[in-house]
Amino acid sequence: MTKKSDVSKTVSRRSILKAGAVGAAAMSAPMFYARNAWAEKAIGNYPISGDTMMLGFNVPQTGAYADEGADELRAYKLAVKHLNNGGGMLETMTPSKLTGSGVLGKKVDFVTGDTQTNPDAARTSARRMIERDKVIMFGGGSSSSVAIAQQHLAHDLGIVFMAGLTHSNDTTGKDKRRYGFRHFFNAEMTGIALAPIIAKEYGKDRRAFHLTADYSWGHTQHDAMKRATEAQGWTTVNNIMTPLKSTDFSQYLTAILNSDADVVVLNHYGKNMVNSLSQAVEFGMRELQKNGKTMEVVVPLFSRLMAQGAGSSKIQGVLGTTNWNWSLQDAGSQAFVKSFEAEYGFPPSMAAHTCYCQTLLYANACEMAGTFYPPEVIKQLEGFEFDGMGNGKTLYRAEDHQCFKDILVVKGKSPAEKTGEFDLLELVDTTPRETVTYDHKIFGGELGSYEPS
Amino acid sequence: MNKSTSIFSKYPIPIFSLVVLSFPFWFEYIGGYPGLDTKILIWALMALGFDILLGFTGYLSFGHAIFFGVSAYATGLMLKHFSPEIIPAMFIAVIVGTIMAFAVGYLTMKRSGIYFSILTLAFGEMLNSAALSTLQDITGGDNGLTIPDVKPVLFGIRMDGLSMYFLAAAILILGYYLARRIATSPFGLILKAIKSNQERLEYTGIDVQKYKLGGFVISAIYASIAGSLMVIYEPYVATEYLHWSTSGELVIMSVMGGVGTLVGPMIGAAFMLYFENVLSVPLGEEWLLVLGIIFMAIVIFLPGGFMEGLARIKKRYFNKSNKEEK
Amino acid sequence: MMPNNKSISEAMLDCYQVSKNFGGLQALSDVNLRVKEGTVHSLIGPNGAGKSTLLNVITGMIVPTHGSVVFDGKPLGNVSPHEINQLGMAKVFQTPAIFPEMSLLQNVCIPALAARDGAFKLNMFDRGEGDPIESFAEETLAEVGLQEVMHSEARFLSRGDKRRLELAICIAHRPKLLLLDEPTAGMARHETESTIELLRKISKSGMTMVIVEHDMNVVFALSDIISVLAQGSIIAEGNPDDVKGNPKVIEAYLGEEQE
Amino acid sequence: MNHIFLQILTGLQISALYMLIALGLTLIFGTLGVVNFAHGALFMLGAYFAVEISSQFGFGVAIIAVPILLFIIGIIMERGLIRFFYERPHTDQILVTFGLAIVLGEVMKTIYGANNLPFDIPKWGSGIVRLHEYLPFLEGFVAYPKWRLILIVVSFSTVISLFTLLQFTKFGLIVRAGMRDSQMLAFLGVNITRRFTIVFGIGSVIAAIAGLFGGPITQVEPEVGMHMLIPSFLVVVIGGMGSLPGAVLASLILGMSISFTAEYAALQQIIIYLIAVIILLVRPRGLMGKKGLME
Repeated sequence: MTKKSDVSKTVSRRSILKAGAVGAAAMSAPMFYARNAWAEKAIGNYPISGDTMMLGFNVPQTGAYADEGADELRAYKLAVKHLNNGGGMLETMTPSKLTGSGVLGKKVDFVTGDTQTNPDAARTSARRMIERDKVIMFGGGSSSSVAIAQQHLAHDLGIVFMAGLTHSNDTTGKDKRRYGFRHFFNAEMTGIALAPIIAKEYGKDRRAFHLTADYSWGHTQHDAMKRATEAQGWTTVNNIMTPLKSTDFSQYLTAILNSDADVVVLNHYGKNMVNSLSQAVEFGMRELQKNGKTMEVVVPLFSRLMAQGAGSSKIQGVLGTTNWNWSLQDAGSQAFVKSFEAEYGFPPSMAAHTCYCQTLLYANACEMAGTFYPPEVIKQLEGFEFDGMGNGKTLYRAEDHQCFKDILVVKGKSPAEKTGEFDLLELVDTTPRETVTYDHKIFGGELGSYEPS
Repeated sequence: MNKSTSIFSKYPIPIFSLVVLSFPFWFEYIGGYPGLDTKILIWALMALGFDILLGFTGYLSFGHAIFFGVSAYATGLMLKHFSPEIIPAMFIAVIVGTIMAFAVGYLTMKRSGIYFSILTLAFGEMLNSAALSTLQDITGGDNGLTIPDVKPVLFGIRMDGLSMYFLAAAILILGYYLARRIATSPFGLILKAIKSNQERLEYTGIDVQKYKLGGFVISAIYASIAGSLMVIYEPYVATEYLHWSTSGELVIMSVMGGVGTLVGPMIGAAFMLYFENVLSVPLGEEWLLVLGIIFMAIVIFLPGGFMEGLARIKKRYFNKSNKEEK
Repeated sequence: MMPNNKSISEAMLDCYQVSKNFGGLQALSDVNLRVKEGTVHSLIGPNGAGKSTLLNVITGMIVPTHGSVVFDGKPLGNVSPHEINQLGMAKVFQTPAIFPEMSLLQNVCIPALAARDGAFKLNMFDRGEGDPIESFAEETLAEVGLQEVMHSEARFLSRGDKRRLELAICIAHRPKLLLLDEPTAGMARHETESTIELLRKISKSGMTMVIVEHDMNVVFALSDIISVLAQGSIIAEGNPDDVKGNPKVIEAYLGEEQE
Repeated sequence: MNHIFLQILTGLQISALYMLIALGLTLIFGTLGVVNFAHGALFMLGAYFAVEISSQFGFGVAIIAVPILLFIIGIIMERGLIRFFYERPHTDQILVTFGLAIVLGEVMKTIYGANNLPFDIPKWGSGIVRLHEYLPFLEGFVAYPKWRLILIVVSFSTVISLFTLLQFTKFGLIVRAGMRDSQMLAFLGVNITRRFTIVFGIGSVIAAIAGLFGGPITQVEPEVGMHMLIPSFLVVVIGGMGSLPGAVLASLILGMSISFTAEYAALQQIIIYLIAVIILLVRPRGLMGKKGLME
């Protein structure tokens, strides 16, 4: 950075700096910007000065989701590498304007931050990326509250936020924002995809007992599963909200034993899920006979990292949904897995996959818009339909910024079936995109304006 | 305090004001960024108030987040449902925080030592659970209280960036001035006597219970103002504001900086946030480990925190020069 | 039954049929103690006689099983320590109770404030420095001879000086009644003597004192009246000479020695 | 009948783990006067060692090796860090051990990652026990995990052993005397320091037992120590700082209240804090606390 701009930055800070940068950019590249009338307005860190495009990867590096965060970061680094040098899904993604030599002629670079799985810490970290490191887009995270907190900040500051792993309906429902995008699926889709399959496997006359993590994601997941299974003819016996910080679920499991339920639905994620699933198995809930049927355990949201934490002896035969799994055979997934394995020596998680895709999708939208101007990039992403990134043909719905794609229903493999440390999930069925597409109006919420006030 | 004749002890308020007001202009040269400076001031304000409780009376509260959080929610709800004008929001928030302080203080201040700490922790955790679960229709649960498209204003002036910074700075400087007044007042003297020998104080004709409650409430008012400023700075309320770890962080800041010195806890707050958000970046995943080690080292070798460190440095270098002068 | 009004007006402190039972152990039984205004009244007796218990009953630390305590015409009972203090009673503890981390001046300012401003005053923005209370505190320190070191921290004082400081803390109230629990315990000879001088000076100013003491030199040098406690009861009372010759007293002490 | 019986069993089982951790915490506090916030971290270390050793050599070896390892670690901790804090304020003790807990947790995270390590229950302890076959008053089919029953037995045996050790041995006599007045004992020429070090080791051994038998239940991850610390610390405070019977009683109260409020989410989340508040407001020093300690 030149000395002059340093001084101006110090004295005037954000607003004046922006104006100055617009002027400087207009002088240095009149041809390019003159073509676009909208370029006159500075939003967030647009226009970019210099020849690098800075991305911010805000992932949990400490706390309960640190391993997922680490995997997300690996994927991000890989995505940056591919954007600059080609490779990976760049070869399979359609339609794609990505060149494999940067984005809009700029080299892609990145900064990282720690969300600590804490919305407040995540926002402070995101601010650093935005204010100091001048990122044009940021993303990541491994929980919905963190994603929602960040996408509100993103909208306020005019920086596009490409959410990482977040499964709550709220992210693209009542808390959706114009500047926030989600590639990951959500609780509603899980319900729609999973209910018919568990009804087929376990019968239509089942009595379900839910244990639900007492936070927003848990509530939306419970709600979705309840509606979807009841539509299949199941009865919901009871639901217990379990505190987010629980480690021992025995008191709730005892309540289930005391009831006449014959299916347990665990609306838990992360360590909650590992604990509740392990303990449910320990309480004999997969062998007991109730109402003349064998008791079953259902885990709506499955992830390979969680399965690893629980151990395959616990997860064998348990049904659930997942966004993506490394064993998928389509070209996009294979390209990603191959380059990930070549880089790190083991296959990526679904959190890594969604973060990788999000980065590419954003970069591609910039190429398609021909500018980094956020409102134009957002318009390109809205309603964008693509293929070749796993999960088949996928649509970024314009109304709520939610991706719609085929949903994978998986089953845990038994210790005997698995072929390696990471081979834990078996694909049972794929629910087509059309089936899981729901009306965006059911959750309410407002996207807000294209230009932050 | 100490009898040193440094410039700071001669002109504490002007020098403090100078540092605070110039802070955003040099902060960027040490890796800081806009926004973090404001956050540092807000935490410093809370740490300053906390020192009136911990530093003066010696009561270690693990529930100070209550006042920060409750006031943050009150401010958030006011901004969202009433008006983006911050005066009524702050006013209501501080009132709510103060009422809360009287209630919690009245019940917990009857106990001392660890029993007091645990009682405050218990109240804090109950409120946090309520915000997360029972009251989530009001608080937004773990998603936090989102306040979309509300831009807080003070008399029509939008509070963001530098204007927000200077609002926080003005309040902090006033807060520091008042804290110093309290420290040197008869009231402050009696608060310090509580830490020194509570039994003697009771047999000296002082209604210790009332003074303790007074100190607790004053300290809580600082936290309430800080909580309110936090939401004005960023119109969003995280449930973490009510979590015991917020109180815990406050304790760590105070101890790192130097309990009972007023300036120390503020330095501690600045250091913590600077470390967490700037120094942590190159350290990556290990930053918390490094912070833990630094924290342990300070407790072991510098029980008086940074302020003791400064005093030792001063002693080593300035005493020498004093001798030479003599 | 309450003592008649006439006796109240004469006595600064009146303990009427005070009994205290600690889980079966009778520490005090039917103790009647009357301390007249302006006198130095000593409580003596062998170990375990109940002197400290009686003192604690007077200061409200212990609630008696039976009986009542009337101080300056007001019955005490279920009154908190600071209220008793505000009524005009101060106590010097057996082990010096001071504010160790504070300067001597501050140590004395606190009771002076309590005397001036009452048990609680929200004077958090008042100037501490330059308050007239400081010169008052300084005078009080001068009375006990600690004026010169008034800016140093109390914890660095010698044991004897800590006692003097505590005395200064107690008299800074200008209390009506000063209770002293073994004021010379653990002191060297010359310290004891100067303490006697000091107490004599204070008593001359008209302050009523109750002293619990082992050292008979101190007791006989200061007391106007001595009450002798043994096994929870007062067995003798009178001026020093009366008590000296009382066979009951000798028996009580000898009885202790034989054990 | 079944319903209440199962709730009681669950309550017992929840209190069993709290009891084990709280016991070590209160023992160390009662004897050494140190508030050890790193006690949860000792539990976590115990659980990690248990996973590692039992996956290599079997659970049997772990039962022997983990307590020995933790005993050594406890002694190192006491000699290397804690003893310098005997004379420091309790606040400093809390803070330094809290710092240590963070450091130990982060070290384990660096080595093993933040994700759970699967801890498989050994064959002899897995499966369920059909209680209705043994207890005639139960109707129909009532089963409970074997491991949880083992945990209850282990926990109560540990409590009884500790009481026996303190009540009926010379070592215990000295330690108990030391709990009352350590200066006097030092004056009498008893080497109380060495015995106190051993007490710290014993506290760590109890944490190891908790890790061995509680690890499969709480899962093994870096934050588990912190998660267990707060409720265990509440147990200690409710029971009265430094009181062993108090800790046992308090953990039973908490365990039962958690079990019986399972279906009332709003109450369940705050129940332990609510009980803490009520007990501390009624009884200033907890159920069996002594005056003057930690005030």
